[in-house]
Amino acid sequence: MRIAVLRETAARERRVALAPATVDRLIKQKHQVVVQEGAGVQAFFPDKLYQDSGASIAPTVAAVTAGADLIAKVQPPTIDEAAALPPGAVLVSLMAPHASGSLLDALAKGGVTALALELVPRTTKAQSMDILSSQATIAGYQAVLLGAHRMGRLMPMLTTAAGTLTPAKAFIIGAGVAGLQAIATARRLGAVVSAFDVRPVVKEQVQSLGASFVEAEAKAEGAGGYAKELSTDQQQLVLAAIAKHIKDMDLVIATAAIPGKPAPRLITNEMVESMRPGSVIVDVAAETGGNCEATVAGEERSVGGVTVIGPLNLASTIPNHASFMFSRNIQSLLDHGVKDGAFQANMDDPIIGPMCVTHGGAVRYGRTQ
Amino acid sequence: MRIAVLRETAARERRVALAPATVDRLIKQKHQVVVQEGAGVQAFFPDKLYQDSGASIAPTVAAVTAGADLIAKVQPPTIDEAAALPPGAVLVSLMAPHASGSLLDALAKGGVTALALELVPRTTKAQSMDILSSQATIAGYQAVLLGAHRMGRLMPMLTTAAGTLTPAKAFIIGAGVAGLQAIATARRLGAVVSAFDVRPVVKEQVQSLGASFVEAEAKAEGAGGYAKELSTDQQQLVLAAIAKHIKDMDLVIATAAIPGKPAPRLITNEMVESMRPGSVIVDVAAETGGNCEATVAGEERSVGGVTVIGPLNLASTIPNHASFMFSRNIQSLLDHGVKDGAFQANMDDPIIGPMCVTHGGAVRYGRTQ
Amino acid sequence: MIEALLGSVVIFTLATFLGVELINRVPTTLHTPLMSGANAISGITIAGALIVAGGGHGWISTVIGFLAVVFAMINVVGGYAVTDRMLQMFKRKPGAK
Amino acid sequence: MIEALLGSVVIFTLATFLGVELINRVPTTLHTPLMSGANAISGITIAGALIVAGGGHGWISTVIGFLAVVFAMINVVGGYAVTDRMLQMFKRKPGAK
Amino acid sequence: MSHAAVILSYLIASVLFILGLKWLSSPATAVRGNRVSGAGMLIAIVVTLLDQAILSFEVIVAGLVVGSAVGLWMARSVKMTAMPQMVALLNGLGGGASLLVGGGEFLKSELVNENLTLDVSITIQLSMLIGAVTIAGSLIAWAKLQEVMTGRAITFPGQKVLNALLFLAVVVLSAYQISVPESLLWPFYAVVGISLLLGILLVIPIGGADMPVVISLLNSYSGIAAAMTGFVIKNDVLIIAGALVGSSGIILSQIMCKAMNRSLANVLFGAFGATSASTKTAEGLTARQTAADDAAVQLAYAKSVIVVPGYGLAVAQAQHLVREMADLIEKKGGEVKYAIHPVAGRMPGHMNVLLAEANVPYDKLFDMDQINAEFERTDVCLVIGANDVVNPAARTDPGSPIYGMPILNADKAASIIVLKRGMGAGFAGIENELFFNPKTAMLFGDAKGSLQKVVTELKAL
Amino acid sequence: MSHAAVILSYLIASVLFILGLKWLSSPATAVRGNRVSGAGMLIAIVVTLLDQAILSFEVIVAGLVVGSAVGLWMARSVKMTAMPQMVALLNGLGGGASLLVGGGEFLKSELVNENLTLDVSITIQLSMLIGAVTIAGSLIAWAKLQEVMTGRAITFPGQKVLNALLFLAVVVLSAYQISVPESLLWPFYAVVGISLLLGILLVIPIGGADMPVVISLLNSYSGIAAAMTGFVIKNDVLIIAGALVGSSGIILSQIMCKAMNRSLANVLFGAFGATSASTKTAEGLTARQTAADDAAVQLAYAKSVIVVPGYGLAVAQAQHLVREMADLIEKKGGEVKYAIHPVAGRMPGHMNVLLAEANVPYDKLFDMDQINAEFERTDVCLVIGANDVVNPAARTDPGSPIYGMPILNADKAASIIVLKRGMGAGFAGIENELFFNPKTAMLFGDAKGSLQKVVTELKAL
Ligand SMILES: NC(=O)c1ccc[n+]([C@@H]2O[C@H](COP(=O)([O-])OP(=O)(O)OC[C@H]3O[C@@H](n4cnc5c(N)ncnc54)[C@H](OP(=O)(O)O)[C@@H]3O)[C@@H](O)[C@H]2O)c1
Ligand SMILES: NC(=O)c1ccc[n+]([C@@H]2O[C@H](COP(=O)([O-])OP(=O)(O)OC[C@H]3O[C@@H](n4cnc5c(N)ncnc54)[C@H](OP(=O)(O)O)[C@@H]3O)[C@@H](O)[C@H]2O)c1
Ligand SMILES: NC(=O)c1ccc[n+]([C@@H]2O[C@H](COP(=O)([O-])OP(=O)(O)OC[C@H]3O[C@@H](n4cnc5c(N)ncnc54)[C@H](O)[C@@H]3O)[C@@H](O)[C@H]2O)c1
Ligand SMILES: NC(=O)c1ccc[n+]([C@@H]2O[C@H](COP(=O)([O-])OP(=O)(O)OC[C@H]3O[C@@H](n4cnc5c(N)ncnc54)[C@H](O)[C@@H]3O)[C@@H](O)[C@H]2O)c1
Repeated sequence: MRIAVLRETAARERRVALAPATVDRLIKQKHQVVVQEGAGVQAFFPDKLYQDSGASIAPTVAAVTAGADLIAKVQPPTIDEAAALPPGAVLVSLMAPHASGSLLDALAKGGVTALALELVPRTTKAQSMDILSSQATIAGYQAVLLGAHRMGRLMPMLTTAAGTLTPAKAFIIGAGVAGLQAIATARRLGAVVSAFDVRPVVKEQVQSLGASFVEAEAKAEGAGGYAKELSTDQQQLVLAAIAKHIKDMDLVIATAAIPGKPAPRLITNEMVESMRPGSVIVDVAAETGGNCEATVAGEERSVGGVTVIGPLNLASTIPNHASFMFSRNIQSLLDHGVKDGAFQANMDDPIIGPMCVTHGGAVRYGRTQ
Repeated sequence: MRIAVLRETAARERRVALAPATVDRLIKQKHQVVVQEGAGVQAFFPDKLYQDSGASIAPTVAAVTAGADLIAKVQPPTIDEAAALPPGAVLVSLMAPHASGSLLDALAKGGVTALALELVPRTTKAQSMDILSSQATIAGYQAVLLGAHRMGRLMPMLTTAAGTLTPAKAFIIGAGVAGLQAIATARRLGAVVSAFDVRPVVKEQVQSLGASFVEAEAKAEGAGGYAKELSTDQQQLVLAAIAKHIKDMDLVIATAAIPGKPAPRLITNEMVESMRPGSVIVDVAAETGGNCEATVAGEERSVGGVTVIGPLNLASTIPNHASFMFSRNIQSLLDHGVKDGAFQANMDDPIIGPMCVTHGGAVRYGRTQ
Repeated sequence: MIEALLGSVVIFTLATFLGVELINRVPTTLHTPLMSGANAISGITIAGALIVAGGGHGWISTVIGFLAVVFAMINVVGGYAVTDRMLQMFKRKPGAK
Repeated sequence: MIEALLGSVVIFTLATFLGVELINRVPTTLHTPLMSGANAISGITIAGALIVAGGGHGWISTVIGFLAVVFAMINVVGGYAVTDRMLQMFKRKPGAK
Repeated sequence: MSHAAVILSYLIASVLFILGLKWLSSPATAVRGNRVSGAGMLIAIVVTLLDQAILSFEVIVAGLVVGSAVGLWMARSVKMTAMPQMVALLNGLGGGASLLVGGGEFLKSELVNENLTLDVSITIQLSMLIGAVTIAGSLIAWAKLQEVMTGRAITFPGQKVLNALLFLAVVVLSAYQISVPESLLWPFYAVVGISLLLGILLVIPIGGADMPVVISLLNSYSGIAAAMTGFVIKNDVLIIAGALVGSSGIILSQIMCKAMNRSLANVLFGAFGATSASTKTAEGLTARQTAADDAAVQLAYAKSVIVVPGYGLAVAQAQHLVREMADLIEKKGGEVKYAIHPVAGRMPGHMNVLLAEANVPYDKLFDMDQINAEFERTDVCLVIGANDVVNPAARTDPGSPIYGMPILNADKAASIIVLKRGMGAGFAGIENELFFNPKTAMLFGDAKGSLQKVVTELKAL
Repeated sequence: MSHAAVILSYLIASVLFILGLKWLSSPATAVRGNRVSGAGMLIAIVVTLLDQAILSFEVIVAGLVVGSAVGLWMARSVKMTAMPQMVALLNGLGGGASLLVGGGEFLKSELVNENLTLDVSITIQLSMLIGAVTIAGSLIAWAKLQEVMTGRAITFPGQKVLNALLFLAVVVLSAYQISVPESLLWPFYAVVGISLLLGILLVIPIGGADMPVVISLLNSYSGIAAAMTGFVIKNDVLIIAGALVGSSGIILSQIMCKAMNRSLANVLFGAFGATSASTKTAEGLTARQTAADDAAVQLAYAKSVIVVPGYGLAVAQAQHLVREMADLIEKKGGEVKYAIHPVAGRMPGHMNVLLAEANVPYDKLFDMDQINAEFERTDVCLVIGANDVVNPAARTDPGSPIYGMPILNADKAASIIVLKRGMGAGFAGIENELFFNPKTAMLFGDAKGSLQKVVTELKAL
């Protein structure tokens, strides 16, 4: 099988779909790998490393994709790129399928079998291919570092000759994969950590990381371990609980999300204003609209002394490890899907089926959900 | 006593000399405090807090300093500001005395008694006034956060479904106050930490923080617990030891310094090139020339994939806590020096004497050292 | 006569207390070996059995005595041997300090 | 005669072992009270003293006996009382679980 | 041999028994203890042979040879797993010997028309009663363990009343026999018969799993029987050794009960409607339970230990104790590694966060690929609050939701100890056959409490 | 009272002594233990009075009354700090009683011209010898502790040889007296005299600080003397109680030596050029030393504990053990706080980093201003590897380099325990008078090792 790795062109994207270690493994499995020139440079994988692993380097998209059986990418391809893919090839990348109607049409038209990585089922078996988890891990970690670095104060308690610095209070909203990692990171740095989520199972998980759980009388457990949207009553309860708690916080990491929906609004402007100057809100949900009313995606604002950061593509700011994990996820997907030297796009497969958004010239997304 | 607090005008300076908590205490001790408008805003102390503590707010430098007995500042005043100070007043601030000849002349001419905070003796008794220690504490902490945030990888070890991320290796050069704090912070974040210093007593201190000590056959213990410059032979030994060790490092925090001298050069360009792409060097010594040959003060560069950061005034990037500690240091200095409602500029005092750079119309700096 | 008995009672009492004190805290793994070892000791009836068997008070006594000796001896020899076997697993590791 | 002695020797041996086993691990704070309590027990010589004193074998014996009783009795009464006083510090705290 | 020398030799034998018992109760000295006590026994036997007015040696030698041969053969041939029933059998024989000695002395007195003193009469009756109960009870215990008869508790209405009546009968008959010296033989036979029956009845209502406690108790009885024999033949070594075994046996029974979290009374009588100590599942599989001190001994003597942490360790927040335990094992010469499964816990790197908090050095952490081959060579795998990540169903059961997920090969270790609160399922909500593996022992309880106990025991070893 | 009843009563008294001794060795049961043993003594006395052919009661009653009154008065009036010498005195009297009983029996036999059996002769000699050594030795111990004579070791050349010769003389004289029944009285007096001298000579070369061990050993002797008396008058309760005290006393002496990290031999003979257990400084001040188990008892029974961590804790990397220790104290009902001095350690916040690693909750950390007023109300202040930050010289000595630095008021606590490796100075390089405070006890050793021991002891309590 000929596998192509494209260079990312989207703004802020520093990751690469396959790391040299994975390439190495694929070559050992008798695949061919072609990597676009400089594809890994921003993730600190120079071309040399790919060459050492046995990949060949090609300068242009066309040169890379020519004759490729499988194309690996991080971000969705542009329509142009999509149109250039060889018919019958398999494309593996993020796809933002709910917002990419024309891209899907283009792929379908080109006869490409496209697997959207964000649609990987959240089952135990598929965990090793779960790009959402791996990238959220990095995002949760980096969100805390970012917030800590921007705060007016230190995180840990320090008793010094120049007075005692009290520990920072960190509050994590939404304790999914990113939120839990944020809890762990903030605890490592010495903050007093509390967290909130609407799924009741999360409480024990939060406590298992040594943080306290903020209670609200609201529960919203949806399907597949995900949350669902809150009813208006419950939303009121949640907002009241957060408002009461957030006043006193120095660092807020907001990660609440509902798959396929805009992020729930959980921090109002009033709440932001109730906080002390110098505190920081890192809204990891900025990409899907933000948990905080004051968030502007991609920007860092000061609202009455409170720094509100709406980072985009946080995982990409730790490009090396993010790519390493991304690449390992794809590697597991290939281990699962490749038989007899070719990728089997079996629509009945419980993992591949749901991920496949275009196949056999048709758009499947929307039909299979 | 009338105490004036000026707003800082230097670039990047976000600290303020006195925090509201200290003002509060001074007012209780029957002093008057005048604060320049917006002096604390960047350190997240709005004017309102000062007013609540009983200070009055004045708009201009002239209005603030008029009739002041003591003027507190973080950075050295400009020559203009210096000229405007009331004769006989006491100025307490950083002074960079070795580089501020004309400023000192101006202050002496104006009859100002100037205390240079960087000259505080490093004795046990003076520890509570030691601004070098308090600000170095913050710098050491922030250097690690900065480096971690810029690194291509995570700090801690993580075993995940997408592979095992190995822990980052952090190397701290110079284990003074900032270096020790950097060790502690990097350890908190889960890095494997090693450190190097030329003073032999430091080894035990490094190990007491759970880090390992890199040995070189060089010793350079100077007076007062400070290091001194290395002989050429020793310099060779040190460079060899660092070169051998640094290749494999992901994060280097360089804090080596010798008081009044340019920072020792400990990381050559070759060493930087020997490091992996994605690693980071944070050169805390950038202000005094940098420990690293590749450092450009105030900039962040990429040298063959290695990010070399030469931050300036790191403490000021955590302005709230930095100001809090700075302020507590000055408070202790006043507790020590104020008797009967006035600051006693007693040149025989073991703490005040050495700090005093101008007094009675004359420049003392250089004469007393 | 009663005093001789009382002397024995004193000894019995002291030995009983001693038995209680000797066994303080035994890891579960040792329960069976210890039980077995104690059982071997209780085979001390062999002393009584020998006297009965060797007393030469007629064949009934001798038969009974013979049986008693056999029983007690199985208890003693079997008990010690079996305990020793069980205890083979408590050989110290070489690396221990 | 020798057998009576040997009977006593058996008892002595058992009691000696029992003494060894009884004292296992004593916190330092209890060393003095324990020593004192044991000392009070060794005042059991009082029994011997009483017999000597009350034997009525002439005045020398009686005087010696009297002294022996006084000595032993001081040892006994003083020993118990002083031990009890020392032990007053081992009252449990109320908060303990 | 002079009588004084005999008494002294017996005293030496007694001292050896004392030391033997003492040393037997600690793993480090147990081997020596058993041998020392054996030496004591040898002395006692030799002295007895030399001393007593022993007339016919042939019978005695025959008895000694036969007994030794049979005993040795039994000890050699028994399987390690059949040890408890073996001890039961040996113990029964010891009781039988006491019965025979008591009976023999009685018959001898009848034959030579000797008038027994009161104390000898009483102790003869006691040694017979206790000896008979011991042999009968021990044989039942053996039968239950050997599965010759059902291991379940056998109860019937009025059982306790019957036992009480039988006991009363023995007492009355004995008293009659003692008070009427020129009595007939039938009360003698009756006492023996009823005592045997009593032994049977006392043991049948106790479940098979509790047999070790019963054997220990019967062992204590046989000690007392020996002591009674000592009263009969006025022999100190019998009294001392018998009393030692009598009291230490009871203490040991209590310790055993405590290890099972039950009282002795509950074991002996509670079984009128009792449960066994092992946990049964729907399919009738049985998970073997263990206690902290046992786990500690296993860990202390293991050369290699792999710890498999899971979500339960995080819930219990017992990370610091794990570290402490590992340090102790290493001080004792064992090697401890941690096997981190990629999805252990509830977030990526959950176990790393936890173990970093306890300062476990990174070089002791191994991920699945690095360590999976090592389980086979590992003495003990200690699974702490992990479940799905060691579930063999992932390898073997295509119907399972985790089928195909690579797991840690905990089941390949020589033995496995699992710390959990109960038989609760993990994240995937499925049963785990590892817990029913014959090599696996479950240590139930909150992981923090269990580890605390293990650590305390490790320190005491 | 029938003889059987007497023997039984004595047996009961013996059992009470056994239980008493057992209970005395644990803090929780010690009070009960002492009382139970007292009850045993009462029974023994009453029975003796009722039983024996006691002819003249007047003398006995007078003796009992005088002895009780004096004993009670002594017990009441003695100061708590003078307890060891009090025990020495009482012990000496006990030894004296044995000497008198032995001597009395001997003289009686002379008077009534009774022929003593060999065993009685031997035991009479033994009870006299041991009794005399006990009384003389105890009185010397008392004098040393009471500072009636110097507490220092008194040695002279040939001391050991002299002792050996004297001992030989006693043996020879005793043997002569036993073998020649119609002997004169002078060997009798010589034996007593030499024995007394021996008692004195054995104790004077031992330093005052080691006296408790000596007393415990002499106590063991007086037990053996009592047992010998028991052989003389053929009384089991004397033998049993005496033997119990004899052996437990030796064990206790050994335990005491172990707590001082020395061997018994070293205490008894090493003192020929020995040091005392306390550490002396240049100015002759003495730092009191303590052992881990003692510290543990103090901590276990404290209602409030303040831990003062310092640089030494970081060097020892013992932070996890501190946390564990605190948890144990809290489980026992005490309250633990941490007092963090602003410059403890070697960098700002050093202690915070350390304690955060061990997960000590922030709300237990107090800075100097918050906690300084609380030391006065604190039972135990535990200083771990801190020095300068608790040095009272900062308050009192204007010449000191740290004069004027605010310090933690550790010296205000009711008692202070300091964990250090030795008498090393801190960063400032100056001596610390806190270590010589009479309320302070030093627990020497690496902080990690010391804390480990304290934790182990706390768990056992
Ligand atoms: N790592 C990730 O990123 C991630 C994310 C989401 C889900 N998951 C899933 O989580 C699972 C992780 O497996 P695992 O083996 O770590 O955990 P697990 O399968 O969830 O099992 C945890 C076990 O710990 C026991 N337990 C709970 N609290 C305890 C306590 N206080 N003391 C002692 N035992 C306790 C429970 O049994 P008792 O109730 O009987 O005590 C339970 O069976 C996998 O199925 C994985 O797919 C992982
Ligand atoms: N915090 C800061 O920013 C800073 C910076 C520089 C200097 N200082 C100075 O450092 C000092 C801090 O005071 P401190 O009380 O924390 O420490 P300290 O005065 O330096 O005393 C530490 C003590 O710990 C003992 N020790 C060392 N290793 C040990 C071990 N392994 N186990 C047990 N004990 C051990 C040493 O005594 P032994 O040798 O007898 O064991 C020593 O006396 C102050 O003088 C302060 O001015 C502080
Ligand atoms: N089965 C597996 O092996 C597996 C693999 C990966 C993830 N998961 C699980 O999937 C779940 C989702 O994880 P995710 O990180 O992708 O979630 P996500 O990114 O969709 O959401 C983040 C968190 O926000 C929470 N949230 C939603 N609305 C909220 C509101 N109004 N207020 C507060 N919190 C709100 C959610 O409950 C969730 O915890 C988790 O339980 C995770 O453990 C399972
Ligand atoms: N007495 C007190 O109470 C007190 C108060 C504050 C600081 N101090 C001490 O003062 C000392 C100086 O601290 P600082 O942080 O201000 O020092 P600094 O900023 O002057 O130097 C930082 C470190 O760089 C090291 N260094 C110098 N040349 C080096 C070389 N060639 N290679 C490697 N390392 C080199 C120095 O040894 C020092 O540890 C420390 O020992 C500190 O503990 C003492």
